Parts: sequence; C-alpha cells; structure tokens
Amino acid sequence: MYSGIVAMALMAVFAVVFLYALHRLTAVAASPVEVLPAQSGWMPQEHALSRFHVRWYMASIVFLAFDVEMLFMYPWAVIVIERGLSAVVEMFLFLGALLVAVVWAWREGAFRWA
Amino acid sequence: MGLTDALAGLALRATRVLVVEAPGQWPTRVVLEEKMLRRGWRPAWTPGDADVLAVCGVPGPELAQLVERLWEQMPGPRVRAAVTSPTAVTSALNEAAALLLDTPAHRTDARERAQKPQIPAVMDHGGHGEMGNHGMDHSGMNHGGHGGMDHSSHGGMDHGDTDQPLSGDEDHQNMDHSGTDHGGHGGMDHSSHGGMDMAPEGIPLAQGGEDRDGLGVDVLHLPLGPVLPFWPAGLVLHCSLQGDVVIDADAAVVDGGSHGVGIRSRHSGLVPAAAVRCDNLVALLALVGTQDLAARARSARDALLRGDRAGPQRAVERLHRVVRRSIILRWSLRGVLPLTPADLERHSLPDRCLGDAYDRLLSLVERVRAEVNGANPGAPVGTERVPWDVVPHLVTGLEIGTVRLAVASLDLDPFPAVHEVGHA
Amino acid sequence: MVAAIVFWGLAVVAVAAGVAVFVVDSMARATYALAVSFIAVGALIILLQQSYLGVITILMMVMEMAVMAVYMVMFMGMNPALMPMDMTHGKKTAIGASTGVFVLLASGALLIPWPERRGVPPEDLTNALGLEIMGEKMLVMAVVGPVMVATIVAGVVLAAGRTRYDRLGDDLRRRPADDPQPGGIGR
Amino acid sequence: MPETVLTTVPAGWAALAGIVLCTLAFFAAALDSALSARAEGAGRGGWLAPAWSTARLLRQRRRTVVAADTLLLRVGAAGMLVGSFLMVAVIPLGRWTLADLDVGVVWFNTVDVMVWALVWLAGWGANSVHGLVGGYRFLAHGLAYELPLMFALVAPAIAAGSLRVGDAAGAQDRLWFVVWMPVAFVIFLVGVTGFSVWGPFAAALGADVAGGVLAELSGVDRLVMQAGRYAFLAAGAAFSVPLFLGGGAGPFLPEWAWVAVKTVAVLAVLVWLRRKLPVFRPDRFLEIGWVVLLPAAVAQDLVVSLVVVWKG
Repeated sequence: MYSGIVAMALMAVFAVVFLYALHRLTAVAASPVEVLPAQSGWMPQEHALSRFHVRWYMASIVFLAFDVEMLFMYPWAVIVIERGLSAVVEMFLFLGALLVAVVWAWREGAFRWA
Repeated sequence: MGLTDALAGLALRATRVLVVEAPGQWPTRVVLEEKMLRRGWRPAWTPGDADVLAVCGVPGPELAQLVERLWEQMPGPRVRAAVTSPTAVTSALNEAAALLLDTPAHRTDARERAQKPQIPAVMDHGGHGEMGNHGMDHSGMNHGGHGGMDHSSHGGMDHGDTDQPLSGDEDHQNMDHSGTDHGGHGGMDHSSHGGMDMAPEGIPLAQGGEDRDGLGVDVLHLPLGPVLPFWPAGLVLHCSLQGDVVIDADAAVVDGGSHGVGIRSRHSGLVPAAAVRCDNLVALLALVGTQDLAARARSARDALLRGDRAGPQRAVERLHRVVRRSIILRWSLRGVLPLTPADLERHSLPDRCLGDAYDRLLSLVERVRAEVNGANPGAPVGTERVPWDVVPHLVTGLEIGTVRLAVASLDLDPFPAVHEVGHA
Repeated sequence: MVAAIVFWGLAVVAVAAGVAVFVVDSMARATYALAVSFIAVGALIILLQQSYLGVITILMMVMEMAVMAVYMVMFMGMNPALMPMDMTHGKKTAIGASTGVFVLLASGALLIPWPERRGVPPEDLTNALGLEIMGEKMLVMAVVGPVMVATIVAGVVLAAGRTRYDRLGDDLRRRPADDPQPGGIGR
Repeated sequence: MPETVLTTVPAGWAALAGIVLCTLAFFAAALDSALSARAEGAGRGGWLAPAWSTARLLRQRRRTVVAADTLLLRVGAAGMLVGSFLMVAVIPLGRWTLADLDVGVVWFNTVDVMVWALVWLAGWGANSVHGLVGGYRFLAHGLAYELPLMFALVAPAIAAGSLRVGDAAGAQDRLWFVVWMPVAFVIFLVGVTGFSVWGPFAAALGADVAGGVLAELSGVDRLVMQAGRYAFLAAGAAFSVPLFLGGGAGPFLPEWAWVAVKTVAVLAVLVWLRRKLPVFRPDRFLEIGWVVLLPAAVAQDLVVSLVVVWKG
C-alpha cells in the first residue's frame, strides 16, 4: 500500500539530486560563496540567529490544545453514518465547548500580537 | 561548452536587476525600471537574487560603501551598471547584457573574488570603521534637534542609544549597549575580542533587551533602506526589533543628505508631480500585495513621464474606482498608523496625512486624479512635505510589515526630503 | 524480509535522531532531530499496519515540534544556535535512571511470554477506532473535552500579559479595544 | 455507500506522476508570468519566462551567509519539492492511483503540515533577519489556516464515510460535494494557498521583508524552493478534484482527462487570484482564521453530518 509513496519519495529525491548535479555542471562555480546577510549593504550588528520574540505565543497555546481534537475527528468522521444522530450530538457538543473557549480567548486578546 | 552558452542566452531574458537610487536620481531610476521591463528584466529585492547591480547616479561616500558591500553579496554571474542619467539607461543596459553573456569572465570572477566577506576584526570591540558614520548621523541630526521629543514618545524604552548623545562618544555605541543591558558580561565581551564564543565569525551575538510584554529576549538591529524595494530613496531607518515588532528606530539619510543637492536642481524641474505621486502609489500598492493595481499605477507613471495625457487619465480613473470599492484593500490598510489632527499638529505634518493608511491612499489617488485631469494642478512636489525625521516617532511599536505600509502611506517625497537636510 | 530491513532501518533512524537531540549545538537542530525521531516512530507504527495511528503521529509530532522549536529558541538562556550547549541536567541521576528503565523494559520485552494472537484484526482499523471512541470509550471524550477547555483557559490566563480588562477597560465597554497592534476583527 | 474500484498501479508509474506534477507546476508558473507580463505591459517574459528563470538559476552560483545553518536551510528549500511529490502520491488520476491509502485524507494533511517545518527551517537556516521574520510569519499564518483546513478536509470524509480519497470521489456520482459544501471547498482552497505560500499567504516571502525566506537563496537552492511552491500549489489543486469536484466524473472525455481538466481549472483560478488579492498580514489574519474561518468550517461539518444522518 505504501510502495507508491516510497516510489514517489525516491522520485522526488532523484529530482532534487538531478537538479543539484546539473547545477554543478552549469553554474559559474560549483561551490557556494560566503556572504554577509542582506541588510541594504550595512554591516550586521549581530547574528540574526537569536532568541526570536514570538508575538503570537498565546494563539499557539490555544492551537495546541485545540488540535488534539483532530485525533478524534478523523475516526469519528468515518462512523457518523453508522452511528447516526447520537455521534453528531456528542461530537458537536464537544466542539461547541471548545469554540466557546476560543471565543473567550479571543476576547482576552489571545489572537493578537503581544 | 555549447550548453553553457545556450544557458547564458536563455538566462539573459530573465535577468534580475538590483536598483540603487542615489538621492536625487528619481528620474533615472524610473526610466531604468521602464527600460528593464521592455526587455523582460525584473527588479531584484536582494543582492542574493540579482545579476546586475544598477547604480543610478553617482553615490556619495557612504552609499558607495553600501553599494560595494551589496556587490560582494551578489552570487554571480554579476555585472555592474553605472547609470549616470536617464539618457544613459539604454546603453548601460546593453552593456550589462553583453557582459552577462561572457561566461569565461564570470568563471574567472567566481574563482578570483573574495570567497568570504571581510569582517573587521574589531567588530565586537566597539570599533566602527563604517558604523561611525551612521552614529554621527544620529547624534548630529536626530537627537540634536529633537532630543526631548524622542525620549518622551519612546516612553520607558531603556535603550543604549539614548545614552549616546549624552556621553558624546559615538565610537562606543556598542559598548554602551552591552554595558547597560548586561552589566555582568560587558567586560568579558570586550576583553576577549578574538574569542569565538561571544562573536562567532567576528560578528557579535544578539543581546537581550526590554520589551513591552515583559519578555526580555534578544534584540536584533535591522537597517531599513536605503537599498530596499519600494522604499524612499536615501532614507535609512535603523530599527531595533523584538521579534517582528520595531521597538525603537532612528532615521537618517545616506551621506547626511549633502550629496544629492546639486543633482536635484538639475533634474527636478522636468518631473510632473503626478508622476512622482504615481510612483509612491506603486510602492504602497505593491507592499499591500495587490500586484495588478501596482502595475496599473506604474504604467500610468510611465505614461505621464512620456507626456501622454489620455492613457493616464483612464488608468487613474479606474484605479480610483477600484481603490474606493475594494473591501479587502480597505481591510488591509484600515487602522495602519491612524493620525488625528492633534498628531498632525504635534509632528508638524501636512493635512493630507490625516486618518489611517487607507484614507491616505484614497487621498493620494484623488490628488493624482485631479492633477491628471488638469482641473487643479495641486501643490507642487516639495511643499507640504512630510519631514523624514518624524518617521521613527510614528512607527515605533509597530510590526515590521505595518511599518513598511505606514512609511509608504506617508508619501515621503524622496529628493526634496534630502535637499532639506542640507540646511539642517 | 523487506519488512525486517525496513523495521531495523527505521529503528536505527529513530534512535540515532533521538541521540542527536542531545549532541547537536543548536536548538533548531535539536528540536527537528526529535521530529525526525518521531517521524521514524510513526513510520514504524505504519509498518505495524496501524495506518491511522502512524500517520496521525507524524502529523501531530511535526506540528508540535514546529511550535515547540520557536519556544525552545525563545526561552533558551543563551544564544540558541551559535554557542556550544548541553541539553542534559543532573547527568548521573539521569543516566542511572534511564539505564535502569531501559534494562527493565528491554528485559520485559524479551522475557515476557507474549500471547498468541486470537482472532483477526478488523477490516477497517480507522472505522473500528471511531466506533471505539464513540462507543465504550465515549467517557474518554467526555473527559477530554473539559480538560481541553481548561487547558485553553489556563494557558491563556498564565501566558497573557494583558487581559480583557486591559483591552476593554474596567467596565469592558471600551470600543475599539486598546491593543498594542491595531486592526483586526472588532477593532 | 458506493464503492469505487481504484487500480493501484505499479510503483514504476511514479516517474510519470512526477512528470505530470512538474508539468502542472510549470503551467502554474507560466500562467503567472504571462499574467504578470500582460498586466505590466512587459515586452518579453510571457509563457516561457519560467524556463528562462530556471536557466538563470542553474547558471547562478549558490551562496551561504556567514555562520548560517546550511543544513537546515537546504533541508527546508529542497523539502518543499519532496513534500509536493509525497502529496500527489495519494491523488487518483481517474481509475489509477499510486497509493490507495485507507487514510489518504490524513496523509494529505500530514504532508501539508510538513510545510510548517520546511518554511521555518529555510527562514531560520539563512541567519538573516529578513528570513527569520519570514519564517515566523509563516507559522503565524499556519496557526490561522491549519485548523479550518483540517475541518474542511473532514467534511468530504463524513459524507463518504471513509478517509480513502477514492471513496470520496466515488461518493459524488450524483452531486458534487462542492455544491452542498461550498464553505468547506473555499476554506480548502484557502488552505492550499496557505501551504503553498502563495498569493495572500506569501507574507513569508513578502516585498516588505525583501523576500523574507527567499531573501538569501540563490542558484539551485532558490530554484528547488520556488519549484516546490508551485508544485505544492498544483498538488493542492489536484487534490480538490477527488475531494470536492467529483473526481473523474464528466461526459465524453475519459476519467483521467476530466481530472486533468478540473485540476488545471482550479490551478488557473488560484494563480489568477494572486494578482488580485492583497497579502493577508499575519497579525490580522490570525483573528480571521480563528473567529471567522474556524467556526464556519465547524458549522459546515455540522451541516454535512446532519444531512448524512438524515439521508442515511
């Protein structure tokens, strides 16, 4: 069942390797040149790799809590037809509670830049 | 080697050009952009994507140094084009095209150029071979006149820069920084200037700083301009970033603005005001991301410069209609840098800056429309200008994309702005 | 035969990437080494013919690691990429504990008389999983729901520097809300 | 529940699938540059411009920034191309498919989540402020579009009672899903533009941060990343066909041809929209995603499941 996917992955790796190999032949030089980061020509005052301040950390907390729900959602989707209305009611009560929490978080400003 | 020659011929059609506009060279840059497009060449946004480095006009000493460093950052094949005036554009582009095809020369260049950038060994020691320049600009122009205002509007922002004019010692800007932020580590930082720990490859590591939400993580310094897509020529905004929010900024113009003056008097009379405004419109619309509208404004600009009348009228009319009706454009620009009459008063801004970015876009389009229709020639370019040195006070605390929109919406007139500095 | 080779290949990748987490000198590399390790584990689960569990493991772990990376980078005590770093703390206790647990689990795996399989797995495993969740294990979901709501509320309360009172004023009536970044819905 | 019989073709056909995907990606790039050239009144640079750009990037030298994390940078750039290949593996072309996974929809979702990691890695690895800002911007967009996209993917699965892509296509023999789940379809397309870093979601590569994640890439590094974006766009458009547009259903033409026609049509719309829409700024779109798109997607799922229960 997964042989097709493995074959596709091999194809993709082949395509990437092919492009890099072709580039070695056609580029004006095969080795990369080392440069300063683009800052309109100014010397960088420090390395960019640093403790980057994430402005949306609250949204990511809500996201992580919410996306656990998807674990249930996919298997549930398959059996709605079999289980009928009870499954629908149970799942959407569950989702409704989560959406209430989301609306609450929205009012707290969780989806804004800190 | 038939393959490489064929490749070079094909590659030439997709050439990308990094355009550097020396202050006062607006007409040259605009003609260059138009001629590039005729060949299917497009502007590059960074040196990493550029094949040609086209310098419009003769840069002053500071800009020349920046250009030199941009040249070093280009991957190659790379070609320099000196475009001294609007009339020199075609020949400069022809020459660049011919040079781009010379593969053996580019192979030689790739072999013989410096394979690593030159980083001054004393970078982390507060010695600023080139940093000194802009340090001077700051203290001389920005803090000199507006010292008090600067501090009040930045609130409690505790930053090394604010100490600087007091100590009067520009050369030790970095020392001040790390000294105030990290009392304990300051000494180590400077004593071990060869130390690989604190400055890998000769560039210091980022240091922590205060922030409005209390998370004191690292501050990055990013100069916006002068060579940046859709940015007013000659302006430099030295931003301190916490994440993607600008927590502090300092404005300057390259070469202290002294270089562009003479050139300005030679060319400015030839440019219709509507064309300059159309160009500012291009910048704002392109930054918002509405490509088709930006393209329309650009072709109106080029037609105006050609002296065409009817074409721009139609184009501007349509532009006006779309801008007024587009809900999604309004959503993108509403609330960006809202200015009340009191704000205008405080920063001595002209009335046309009233409202938010969407209001300013609309008023800009309306002014262009009036000018193109000839009903009301409007104020000539240069009067009612927005002073560039208020920009830092306006954009501090905004996310970087919002900063770009805010600056573009202010309709800064590039070369009169530079001209004014001569008197400062 | 092929299955055995693939199994061992993935197992080696999972362990090696796990080791890399503690060896590399960059938070980004460490986090994504962990992601690679999880991807290999997910592939192993797929190899056990648990398609849904394997694929969802990869999905969730890549997503969590993408978010975790930015936290690891942000809250590290020093530069997260360009300084030598050590991800371990309390080495002796940690090594002792982990060796002990490993020996316990490995000997358990090897020595326990595993039962023979009775019956056959259902035709459609995802379907069976869904029926389980909505059927006898409904209690699990009923519990997980409030727990997730509580997680959202607690997380936001703990993380928020500004609450609704800062935004909307003491009587919660200020419109538009006062936010550091203007614009958006309900501005 | 109608059962469709999909033929799983031998793995060797992956070569053909790869070529088809690259052709579609090239079509997207060509259409985009043709539209650009027309709007800008450019003299040259129409349909063949992507070929010339490819030649240019193959000739251009690669570069690395001082102290950059080159490994992560290259993984991010090349990973985009690899990811798009993995995504199309589960899309049936008429009756044939390479991998008829029983969890095909989840597989699609998994691959699109990989883009989070790839774009961030490419932005981080460059050791450049522009790239860094771009990479983090993409994650902010991801937080906003990913959950709505997941719920949009669930809607066809509910109606088909299966996570198999082929079953979803087969369940639409009377009425295409796009007709009675339009909200899910639109949100799905939003998600596709999102994980392709395309058009309104190209803030990570925006002009305001000088190209963002792409700012420091040159030569073949840039080529694979850009090709990956177009390939992802093509893969996303192709996936909408079995999920919402009835798969290979249609008169006169064979099934594989209908899949191709529909894919090209969706792809053309997505490419065309890029020039019309502004970039969604991440700080504003975050709220839109959570407060508008997510409830809309959940409501769509509710409607779909009620309809399914009522009918069945």
